[in-house]
Amino acid sequence: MLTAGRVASLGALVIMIIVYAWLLTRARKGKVPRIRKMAGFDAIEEAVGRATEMGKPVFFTPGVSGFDHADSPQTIAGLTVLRHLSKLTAKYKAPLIAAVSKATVLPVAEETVRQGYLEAGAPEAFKPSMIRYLSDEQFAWAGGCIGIMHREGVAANIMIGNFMGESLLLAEAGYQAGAIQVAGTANRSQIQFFVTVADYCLIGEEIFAAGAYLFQDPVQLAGLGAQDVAKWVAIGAIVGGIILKVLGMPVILDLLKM
Amino acid sequence: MGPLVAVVLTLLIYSFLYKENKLYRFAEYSFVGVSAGYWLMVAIDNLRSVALGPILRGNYSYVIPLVLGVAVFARLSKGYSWLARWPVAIVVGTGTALALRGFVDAMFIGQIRATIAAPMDYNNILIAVMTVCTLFFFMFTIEHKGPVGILAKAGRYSLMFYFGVLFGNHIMTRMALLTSRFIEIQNFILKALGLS
Amino acid sequence: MAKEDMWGKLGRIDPRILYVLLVIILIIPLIAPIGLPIPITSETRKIYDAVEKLPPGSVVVCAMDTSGAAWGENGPQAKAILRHLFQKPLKIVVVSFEADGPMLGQRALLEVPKGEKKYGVDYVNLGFVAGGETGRAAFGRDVQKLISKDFLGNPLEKLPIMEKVRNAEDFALFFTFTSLISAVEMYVRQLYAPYKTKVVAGIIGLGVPAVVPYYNAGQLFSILSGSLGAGEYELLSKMPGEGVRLSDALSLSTLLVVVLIVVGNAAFFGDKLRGKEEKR
Amino acid sequence: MSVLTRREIAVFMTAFAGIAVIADYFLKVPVLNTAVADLLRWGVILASFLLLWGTISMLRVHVEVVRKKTPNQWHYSTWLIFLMAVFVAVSLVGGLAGSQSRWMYDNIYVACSSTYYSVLGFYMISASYRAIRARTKEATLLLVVAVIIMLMNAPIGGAIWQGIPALGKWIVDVPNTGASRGYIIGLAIGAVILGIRTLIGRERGYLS
Repeated sequence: MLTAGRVASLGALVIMIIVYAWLLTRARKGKVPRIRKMAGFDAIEEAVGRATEMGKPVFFTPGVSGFDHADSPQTIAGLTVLRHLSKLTAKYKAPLIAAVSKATVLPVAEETVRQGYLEAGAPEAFKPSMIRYLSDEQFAWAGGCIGIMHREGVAANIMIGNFMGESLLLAEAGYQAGAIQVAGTANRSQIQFFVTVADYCLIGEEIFAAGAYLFQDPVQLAGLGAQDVAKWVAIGAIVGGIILKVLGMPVILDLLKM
Repeated sequence: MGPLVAVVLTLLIYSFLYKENKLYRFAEYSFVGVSAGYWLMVAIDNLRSVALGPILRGNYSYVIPLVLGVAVFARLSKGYSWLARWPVAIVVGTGTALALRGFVDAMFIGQIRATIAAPMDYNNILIAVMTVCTLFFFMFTIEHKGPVGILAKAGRYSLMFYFGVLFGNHIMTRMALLTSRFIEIQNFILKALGLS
Repeated sequence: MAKEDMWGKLGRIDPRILYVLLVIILIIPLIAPIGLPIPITSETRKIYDAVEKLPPGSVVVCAMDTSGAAWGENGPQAKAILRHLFQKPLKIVVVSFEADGPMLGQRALLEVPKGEKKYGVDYVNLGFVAGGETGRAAFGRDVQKLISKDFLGNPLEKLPIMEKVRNAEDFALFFTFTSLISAVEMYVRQLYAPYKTKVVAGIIGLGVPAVVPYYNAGQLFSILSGSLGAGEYELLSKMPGEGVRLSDALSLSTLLVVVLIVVGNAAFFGDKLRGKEEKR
Repeated sequence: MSVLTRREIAVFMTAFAGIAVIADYFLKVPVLNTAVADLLRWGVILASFLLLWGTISMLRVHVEVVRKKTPNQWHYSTWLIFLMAVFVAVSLVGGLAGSQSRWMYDNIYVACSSTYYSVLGFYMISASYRAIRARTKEATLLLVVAVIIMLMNAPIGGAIWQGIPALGKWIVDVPNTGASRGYIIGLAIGAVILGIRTLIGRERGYLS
C-alpha cells in the first residue's frame, strides 16, 4: 500500500510531526527551548540608542510584500521586529518612522506601534504619523523610503521583511545617510546585498526567529525546537551515512532510498 | 508604430534616472493598466479551459468548484463574507500539502541522500562538510559556543561563497536585462534609418 | 593633503556620471561588436546533446514561467531552444504556469522559424494554468483532464498532437524558462520527485546558484544559465542570435562593476586610513 | 447558518484537503489517488478565481481613487482604468491571442516592465561604487568570490587570467553547492513545520 521510494520521506514527516506535537505540549506546560544569542536582533537596541544620542529618527520598513503571498511570513517577521523596535523608541524617546509598502499592512503596522508604545508605558508619545504608507507600487515606495532617509538624515535604518529589486537601493541610501543599518530578508536573491552594505545582517531563516527571540513566544519557540531536531537528524544522517558508506555498510543510504 | 510606442515608453522610464517626473509615472501606470487588463482576461481564459470545458464535456462534478469559486466574491458583501474563506481554505490546503510532501521528499530526504550517495572525492567531502556547517549556522536552540560555535562560524563563511556567487550572477542578470533594452532601441533606430 | 581630497571626491561622485559611463560602455559593443569568445559550459552542452539524441516524435514541453521583466534573459533562452527543437522531428508543447507566460510563449513561437511544422500537429500553445504548485502537479498528473482548449481557443480534441501528450510520463524533456527559483523547485517537487521527469531549468542568471544543488543531486537534468547560456546554445546549434549579441556588452559592463567595486573600496579604505592618521 | 459562518469550518476544509493530498503521495489507494487528482483540478479552478479577485480588488482601489479625485493620483488611475478597459475590449473582440491584444501587450506591457526592472542595472553601478564595502572578513570573502564569478561570467575573465573560468566553476559547483544545500535543507524543514502548523489550524493568517 505504501508507495515504494517514498517510505523514507513518510518516516521523516511522521517524525517531524511527532517531535513538533511533543514540543508544543511541553510548551503549553511552560517548558520551552532556549534560543541562542543573535547579534542582528541585539543590535536594534544599540541603533535606537545611537538615534537618541544624535536626536535623529530611526527608520523602519517591513519590505515590499503584504499578507497575500507566500512571502507573508517575512512581512509578519518584520512587524514582530517593529513591535520590539517601537517599545525601544518609546523607552529611549527616539523618533520613529515606519514606512509600509502595502495598504493592507498599514493598519496592522499602526496597531503594532501603538501597542509597542502602550507596553512601554508611553501611549501619549505615539503618533499615527509615525507610520507612513507610501505606495503599493514597488519603486514608488522605495523612492519614498530613500527620500525619507535623505531628508530626515536617519541615524538608524532597520529593514526586516521581503525585499526584492530595491534591496540594494535602500541599503545604499541608508549608507549614504550615514545610518547604522540592521537588515534581514529570507529572499534568496537579495540577501547578499544586505551582507555587503548593512552593519548587522539577519540571514534567511534567522528573521523567522523574531517572535521567539524578542518575545519568547512559546509556540514559535516550540517550532524552532522542532526544526533544530530535524536539523540534527539531517546532520546525523549525512555524517553517519557517509562514515558507514566508507566502511562498506551503506545502511543509512539504503534506508533513505526506501 | 508599435516599436515607436515601445521605445518612447522606454525612454520615459529612463527619464527617472535623471529625476522623478510625471512622464515616468505615466509610463508606469500604462503598463500596470495593460497588465491588469491582461491578468483579468487570462484568468477568465483559464476558467474557460479548466472549468467550463470539462462541464461542457459532461463532467458535471466541476460545477462544485465553479460555485465555490464564485464564493470568492462574497467578500464584497458584509453578511456573507465568511463564504469567501471556503475557496481560500481549499486552495491553501491543497497548495500547502503539495509543497509539504515535495519539501520532505525532494528537498529534505532527496538532498541528504544525494550528499551521502556522491562518490567520496575531495570535492564531495567538502560539499558535505559545508552542508553540515551551514545547518549548524541555522541552529537556533543551541548557543553558538565551543565546537558548535566553530562549526556555525564555518557555516557562516560557507554561506559567503553562496552569497558571493549570488552577487556575481545578480550583476550579470541586471546587466543583461539592461543590455536587451538597449538592443531593442538600437533595432528601432536601425530600422528607422533603413539600415536593417 | 591633495591625496585626501582625491579620496574624498571619489567617494562623493554624482551617480549620474556613473550612469553615463555605463551607457557608453553598453553602446560601444552594440555598434562595433568585439566578438569575445564564449566558452561552452558542460551544462549547456548536455542539453544540446540530449535534444539531438531524442527519438523522433518525442514530446518536449516548454513551460514559459517568465514575465515581461525577465524576458531580456528568458526570451533569448526560449528562442534558442525552440529554434533547435523546430529543426528536429519532435512534438513541442508550450504551456505556462505564470500568468504572463502564454503571451510571451506565443511571441517566441511567432519569432522562431518553424520549418515544416504545423500548428496542432507538431506544436501547440496550451496557454496558462493557474494555481502555481497545484497547477503544475495537476498538469503532470493528467494534461487532458485538466485543460480543455489551447491558447487560441481550439478544443484539444481537434489537435492531433494531444494524442501523444497525456501526462508527465510522456514528457521526454521538460524545459522551464523562468526568473523564479521557486518555479524550478516546484518542478523538482511535482515532476521530478514523483515521475523522474528530466527537467531543464532555463533560469535567469541570478537564480542559478540557488538551483545548482538540485542539478548536483540529479534532480534537475541540466541548467541553462541566463543570457550567457542562451548565447552558448546559439553557438552550439550554429544559429547565433540575441544571446551572442548580448555577450560583449555583458562582458564590458560586468567588468565595469568589478572596477567600480575595487575603486570604491580603495576610496573607502583610503578614507579610513586617513581618518586613523588624523586621530594620531 | 451560524455554524457555517465559523472559522473552524474553513480550518477543517484546509486540514481535510491537506491530509488527503499528503496521503495520496505516500499511499497507493486507487480511490484516494483518483479523488485527489480531481481535488487538484478543483484547486486550479479556485486559484483562477482568486487571480480574478486580485485583479478586481486592484481595480476597485483605482476606481476609489478616481471617485475621490485623490490629488496627484487620480489622473494616473483614470489612465490605468482606461487602458485596462481598452485591453479587455480588444481581447474580447479579437481574442486574447489576437494581434491587437498582442500589440498592446508587447509594445506597452513588455516594453515598460522590462525597462522598469532594467533601471536596476544603473543602480547596481552606483551602489557597487558607493556602498558595497569589504567592511568585515565575511564581506571581504563574499566580494572576492563575487569578483571571481563576475570575471568568469564575462568572457573577458579568461583573457585576464586563464585560471578564472575553472576557479569560478569550481566555486559554483563545490562551495556554492555545499552552502546552498545546507540552506535548502534548512528551508525545507522550516517550510514543513510551517505547513504542519497551517494544516492543524494554528496558522490562520490566510483566513482573514
